[in-house]
Amino acid sequence: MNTENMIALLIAAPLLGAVVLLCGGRRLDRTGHWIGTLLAAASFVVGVVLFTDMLGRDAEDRTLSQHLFSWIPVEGFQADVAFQLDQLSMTFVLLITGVGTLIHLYSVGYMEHDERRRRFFGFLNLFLAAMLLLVLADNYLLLYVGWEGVGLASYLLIGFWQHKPSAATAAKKAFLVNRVGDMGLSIAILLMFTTFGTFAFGPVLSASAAGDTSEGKLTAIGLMLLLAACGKSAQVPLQSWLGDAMEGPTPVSALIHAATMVTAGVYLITRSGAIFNAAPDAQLAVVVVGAVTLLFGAIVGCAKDDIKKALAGSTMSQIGYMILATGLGPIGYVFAIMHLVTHGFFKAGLFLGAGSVMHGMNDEVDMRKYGGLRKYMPVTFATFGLGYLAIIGFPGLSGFWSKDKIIEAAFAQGGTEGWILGAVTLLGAALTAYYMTRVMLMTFFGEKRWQPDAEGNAPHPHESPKSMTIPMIVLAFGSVFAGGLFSLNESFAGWLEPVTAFEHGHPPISAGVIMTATITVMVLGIGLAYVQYGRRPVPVTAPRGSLLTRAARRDLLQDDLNHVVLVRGGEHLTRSLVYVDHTLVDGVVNGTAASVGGLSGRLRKLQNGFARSYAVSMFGGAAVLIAATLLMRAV
Amino acid sequence: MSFPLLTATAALPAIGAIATAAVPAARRTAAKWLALLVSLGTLGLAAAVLVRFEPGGDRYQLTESHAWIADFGVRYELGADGIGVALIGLTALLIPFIILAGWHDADPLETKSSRWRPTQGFFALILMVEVMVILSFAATDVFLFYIVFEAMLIPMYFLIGGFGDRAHAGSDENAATQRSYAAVKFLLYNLVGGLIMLAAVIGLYVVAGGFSLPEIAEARASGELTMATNTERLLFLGFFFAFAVKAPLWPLHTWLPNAMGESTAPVAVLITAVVDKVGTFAMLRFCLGLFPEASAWATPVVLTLALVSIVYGALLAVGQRDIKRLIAYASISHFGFIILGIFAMTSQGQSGATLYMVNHGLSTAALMLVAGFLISRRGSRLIADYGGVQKVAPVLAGTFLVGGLATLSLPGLAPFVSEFLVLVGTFARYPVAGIIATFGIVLAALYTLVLYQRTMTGPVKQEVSKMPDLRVRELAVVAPLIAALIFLGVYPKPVTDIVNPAVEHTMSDVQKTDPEPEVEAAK
Amino acid sequence: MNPVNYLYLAAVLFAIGASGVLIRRNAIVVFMCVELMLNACNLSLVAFSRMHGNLDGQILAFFTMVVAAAEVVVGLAIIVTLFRSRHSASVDDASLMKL
Amino acid sequence: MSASAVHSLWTTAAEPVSRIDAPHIEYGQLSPILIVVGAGVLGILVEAFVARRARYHVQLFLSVVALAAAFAAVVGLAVTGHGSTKAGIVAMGAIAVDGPALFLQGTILLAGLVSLFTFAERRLDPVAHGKQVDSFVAQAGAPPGSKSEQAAVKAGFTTTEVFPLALFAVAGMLVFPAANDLLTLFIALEVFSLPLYLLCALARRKRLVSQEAAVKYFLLGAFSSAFLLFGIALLYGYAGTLSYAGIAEVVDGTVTSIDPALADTMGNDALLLIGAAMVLMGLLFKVGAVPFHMWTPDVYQGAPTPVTGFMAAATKVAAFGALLRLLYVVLPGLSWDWRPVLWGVAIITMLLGAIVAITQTDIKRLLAYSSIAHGGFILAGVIAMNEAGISSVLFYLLAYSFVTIGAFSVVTLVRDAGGEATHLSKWAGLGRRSPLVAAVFAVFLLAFAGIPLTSGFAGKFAVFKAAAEGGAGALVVVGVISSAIAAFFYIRVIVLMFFSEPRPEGPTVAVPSPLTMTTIGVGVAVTLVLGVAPQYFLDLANQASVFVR
Repeated sequence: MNTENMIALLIAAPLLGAVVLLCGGRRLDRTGHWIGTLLAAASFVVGVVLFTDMLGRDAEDRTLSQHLFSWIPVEGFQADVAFQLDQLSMTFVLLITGVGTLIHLYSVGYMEHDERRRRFFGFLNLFLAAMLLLVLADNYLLLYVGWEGVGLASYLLIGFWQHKPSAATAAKKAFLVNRVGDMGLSIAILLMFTTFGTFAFGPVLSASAAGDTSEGKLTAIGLMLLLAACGKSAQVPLQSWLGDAMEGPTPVSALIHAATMVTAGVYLITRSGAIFNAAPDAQLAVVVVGAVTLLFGAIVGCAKDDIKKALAGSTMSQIGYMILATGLGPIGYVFAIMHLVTHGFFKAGLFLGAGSVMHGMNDEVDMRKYGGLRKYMPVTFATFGLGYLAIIGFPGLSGFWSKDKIIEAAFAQGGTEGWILGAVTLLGAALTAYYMTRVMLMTFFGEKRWQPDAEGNAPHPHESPKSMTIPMIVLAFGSVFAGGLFSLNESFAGWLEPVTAFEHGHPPISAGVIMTATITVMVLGIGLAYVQYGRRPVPVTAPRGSLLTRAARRDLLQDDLNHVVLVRGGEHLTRSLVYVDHTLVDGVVNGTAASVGGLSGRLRKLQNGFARSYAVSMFGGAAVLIAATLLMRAV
Repeated sequence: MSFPLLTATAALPAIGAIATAAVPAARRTAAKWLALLVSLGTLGLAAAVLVRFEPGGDRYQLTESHAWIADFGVRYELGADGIGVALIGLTALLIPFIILAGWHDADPLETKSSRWRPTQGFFALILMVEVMVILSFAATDVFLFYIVFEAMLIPMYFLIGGFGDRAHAGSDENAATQRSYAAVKFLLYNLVGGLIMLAAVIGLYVVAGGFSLPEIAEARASGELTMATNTERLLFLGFFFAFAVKAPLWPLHTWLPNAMGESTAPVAVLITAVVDKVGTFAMLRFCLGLFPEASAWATPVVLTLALVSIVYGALLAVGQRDIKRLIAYASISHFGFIILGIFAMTSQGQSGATLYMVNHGLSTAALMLVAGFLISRRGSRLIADYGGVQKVAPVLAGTFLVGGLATLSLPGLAPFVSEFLVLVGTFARYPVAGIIATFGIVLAALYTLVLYQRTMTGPVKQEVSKMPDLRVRELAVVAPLIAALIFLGVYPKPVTDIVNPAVEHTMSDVQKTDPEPEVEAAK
Repeated sequence: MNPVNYLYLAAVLFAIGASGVLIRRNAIVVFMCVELMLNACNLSLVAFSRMHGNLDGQILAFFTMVVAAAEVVVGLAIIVTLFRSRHSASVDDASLMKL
Repeated sequence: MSASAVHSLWTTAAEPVSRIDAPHIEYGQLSPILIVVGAGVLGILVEAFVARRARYHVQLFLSVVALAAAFAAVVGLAVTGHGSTKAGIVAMGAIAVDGPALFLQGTILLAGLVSLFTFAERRLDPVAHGKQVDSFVAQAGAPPGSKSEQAAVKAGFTTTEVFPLALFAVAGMLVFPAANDLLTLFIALEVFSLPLYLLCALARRKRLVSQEAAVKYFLLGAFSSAFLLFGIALLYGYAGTLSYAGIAEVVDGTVTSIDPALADTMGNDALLLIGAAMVLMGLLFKVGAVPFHMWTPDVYQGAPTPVTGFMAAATKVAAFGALLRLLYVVLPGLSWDWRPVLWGVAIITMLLGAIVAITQTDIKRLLAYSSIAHGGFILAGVIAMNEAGISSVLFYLLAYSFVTIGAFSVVTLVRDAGGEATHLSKWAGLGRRSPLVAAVFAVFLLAFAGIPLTSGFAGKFAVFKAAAEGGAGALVVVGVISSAIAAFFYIRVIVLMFFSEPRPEGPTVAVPSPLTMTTIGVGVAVTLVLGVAPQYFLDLANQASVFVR
């Protein structure tokens, strides 16, 4: 069959799964999870087939497209349901379906005892479908559909344990913050429509590359896209939801809030590269956001005792790297995506590891209550360790390759900007090394600090079942080798170049120096962490800590700010508005009614029952009548 | 003279209403089935209308014209354009679900005197409303429209005041007063609007000497009929006021929350999903059709009010404690969008607005009816009385969520298409307005999700722990609506095909063309 | 004598009658005041009739007298019943209905 | 008897009179009036000579036949074109037989007929001493609660005089709108007023109130007719004639021969203006226009409800007919003077009627105030000063009179121990106890409120349309506002009937005889027919919208 028509299959498989599982009812409870996993795998298989087919073609005609039907045909407005599969999309497809399948598999074990498991897999499939739609759409509006679709899926999955109020709140928060970002995306689309009369990738990008329109317009569009990216990818100032999102089941955190969905922002900016290239101001904004988040996430990650929140902070920070890279333009896109993929592997691995640990520790998440677990769960330790080495950029592992390139590119920006960015990225690397080492030490080394949980039964850490360990192992492989593979004579860059364009950056200092610098800061970070957490015992209850630490534990107070400004303010606003609506808007009407009533009451007093007063009124009336008639003649 | 299809579509429920009312008191169930069958028959006729209607054909099709009150220059003139057809379809589609959802709402609590037949009355009144609504969508004679526009109020009034929501806060006495307050408020607001419109209708007669919309529009276009600027503006205001009350547009909206809050869920749906559409529809057909210049003149103000409605309605929805009032304010916000789309004077905006009328009908119906089922189980409208429903009644919660997602116009569901079209249409001509409107998107998410979180999630409240999940009848109501929402979200083409030509006609009425994109990118 | 004076007299009588209606309480007296007003009308009618030299006014005056007589019949009947049921002919006492 | 005729007698009286040439009377065209008057006279004879047992039936038969025959006569005249082509002045200038006259006479006769049925209703009041009784006092002379009254009740007396009285009233009303000179106008006024005064006093229950109503009505009526008469005198003084045509000529200044006396009065517009104003006032009193309305609530409340219905409907018709003729035939030349004044009157009438009605607690008073408001609406049509104005007023009167009679006859049905339960609080939950009656009353209320598909709407639309065409747009706006206010209290009653729980000690709804059923039935039928398909009647009104001069 013609490969182009297979694109729809990618989405159809998981979508089918979602429909079947969510509408299927109880009778699927016992088989549902396997159906979901199989369909995810099927999607992956299709992806592989398409991939091999794509490799078979030569670079220029690797872009496939499939037009399903015309979606919203309105005068002067054309929105189609059509897909475009190029190298960029392909990369994502493989990442999403691959990691997705693994995590489905992992969840089979992880969610074994949850009576709502069928629905969980339904949601996971729904997510896959939406995410694939996001990366396969050939126009921004359809992308927007996927964009909100993944938002919905993440909402459903974060809040999966809805009986926990915290989970429900976190889910709502995630959706709302994302909506703010979506507002940006929709405004961007509106701008595109008024500027280009369309929002299909092809014409929009070509037109903006050709400079058909003013830079101001493009800057506006770019900034709006950036806002969208901030929402989805948890970048400052819309990052606050990611930490809470850890309320969701761990596989969800791994798939959605580490590997795939949160990277959608990177995809969006890379995809819209042509626009950003033509709008330097927007690019600058992107870089700034990336840099800020990079540090922000790292600092938060250093302070958290909750293993998942620590990892969440690291995710933020890593995505900060990617966003920063995309902000660098053609010298950055490729590495952004590359880091995205490697990060997908090792961060997913880390999360699964964390999940495995929690699995063994009665869902305890506080690292201060771990310790010395390496003996008890060797596989988890091994895979987690590899992921750890990868993320801190241990030479030779995936993270090393991708991150180092980004640091180079940052320096290559040139001028003070270049130095600043370089410094920031280096600092980020150091922090990464620090907080990841901290996690590692607190979890797997040191003496046991286990505490009995609420029900009072002490934890009996044990290795997780195969269905969980296998995915971890696979991902571990990915986190070890992917980076190196991609960097072999820049195979990855070559692969993406036709889509994103690629040019070599020329840093002011040689690549070797930068590499050594990277490694040194990494070592420093590890050392510091070791001194703090390796050498002396870790207190079970967190010490008060420095001001910065306390702030970092509270996400640098950014959440509190939101709370005060938005939530409190909003509540006051709505309350006062309700009051206004009742007293003012309604009051005016009721007031008129009341006043008419009062007038009536007073007037009816005139009808006092005395015939003579009636006669008076008649007499007066007659007088007035006569007077008026005469007056009319007079004037 | 071909078969008068439109008249038949309106006549069938009329006959059905009389028949239903005539069913003896004891045979309550028979009356219900009769009403349901009639409404389904009407749906069939409406489908026939949709089939017979050729999108490419004349502006008004299936026209009928008979002499009626020559002395007032009034004729019985019916004719459907794309917009009217779409809305007739919506009405005919929703009524059966409303009837089915209200199946037990009018069962007498205790057996009153044998002559008191609330059930028969309830369903007969619903059918009467259907008659009036269908006629108002089909009337091309201004006077005829006015008559049904007003006559509609009476059955509505009795539905609101006579069959209040049994789940209310406080004592029966209190509820009765609340209810009749709501009913009277509804009637007076709309009656005042209607009377002011009456003045304008008379004025129109004095100016134009007749009431046939096509003829007047024709005469205006050809320049035979010219209106003094001020006259036209006054007349426009007279008409617009009535429609703005009906729609409702801020600050004339306060009757809606009361009416929807106090009436049963199906009736609330009838109000917001069906009856109020007449207001927005009439803006599109009469305000723009009869008074193009004045419409253009009023546009800035109208847009402002629409924006206020959008934001204000959403904010108030956030602040509500009562599920149904919350939905009511949400509707106010949505009507803001519709009016925005109409007066943006772009084809995307107006197609979007028309589509919005249909989609909002479906989405509110879904949300409100499920909410009704929820309320009927717990006997309370207060959000605070719920919690953790999702655990005991997952299907109910799921459908409720889908309804909510439709209300916050999630892509993939029908309302998104229309809302986005409205935004595009507005933004193209009034960027600032477009951007302000997009805030509505965020707020919509806020009130919907807050509602869902407070009622459905969290630990299970003791009162709801025994709550049964949706029954077959209820599922039969909700499932088709959700299906429709998804279908029209993925494939709205069937509706847009019908609507587009009509919108182009309207655009030519107001002599506007869409703003051209800055760059003519290679399509 | 200038016929206009008759008119003035008529006007004065009419005013007196009217003020009587407004002032007096006793229904009978009030009614008599009305009669006075009617007679004022008669006077003016006759005066005008003379001025114009045609009889229409005088004819109308005759009719008025008849009408007045008829009114007396009806009026007295009503007032008497009222008096018999209330033992008072004051118009102010008859104020059950008000507001 | 016209003036010129008498004048000739006066001048020629010197010679010996060989023969008196009898006045020429067109009995055919006068037949409606004559039939009714004749029936009235017969009715008196019946009272005198027929045994008490039989009187009721004889009277009822006689009056029904009379009214029906009169109506037939009117129809006959109309179809033979006396309304349009053959319209003319008859009875030597005393009476005009033209479109408006015939239309209004027809309306009055029909209204009289249906309300006569309610006069004759004998099933509502509980049987007293084995005899069915109607809503009229057993013996008007007997003081309330006195021995004589009980005796009269025991003897089963009934006041069958009401039938001839009603007939006389109808006769007067027939003449009133047709009167073509001021003399006839005045006489007609008195002829229909005097019987009404009496009828008001004849309630069987609540007699004190009834008598009070009669006294008030009588005194104020007499007072106003005095004004009317003085106005007539002044007009006569101004124009030297009583005939409409003659006065009109003088007003327009198109008079043929000006003798010196006429010359110096003609110059004196004060006479004209004051006279016109006072005549207007006399008519506005009958119409119940503010500020001459104050009798209306009390009289409507106190009078026996059948009488109230009859009065409210027929009097308004007759009075507005006379007003129309006066303004359109006599004073068109003066319209610049009286139109602004009537504007004011119409506006305050509409508003005050509607506003004060809001706080009423007695259903009959409520309807009284609503009738005041409606008087204002009709005035708006009168002011239009165009043919549409005339026809719309005619149509409105037709529509309104039947709604009114219907509404009041429903009021007669709702009763408790004390007779009719007219206090609004007693009507609570009526819709639950007897849905049909409540529904019928709701129809009438909606018609009053002017909801589409009822006659009230058609009428209101016609009137406002005429007013707008006549350049009185402002009036239309005020009318719209006041109808909005009015809607409020009509709706209040509906709410009361349908949405509030019935009182345990609430009133019962008596099952009436076919008579009242007919009245109500006709009322509903006319209300709906005129609402849904008014065209035929509008055509009638249009054809009838030309006055002869």
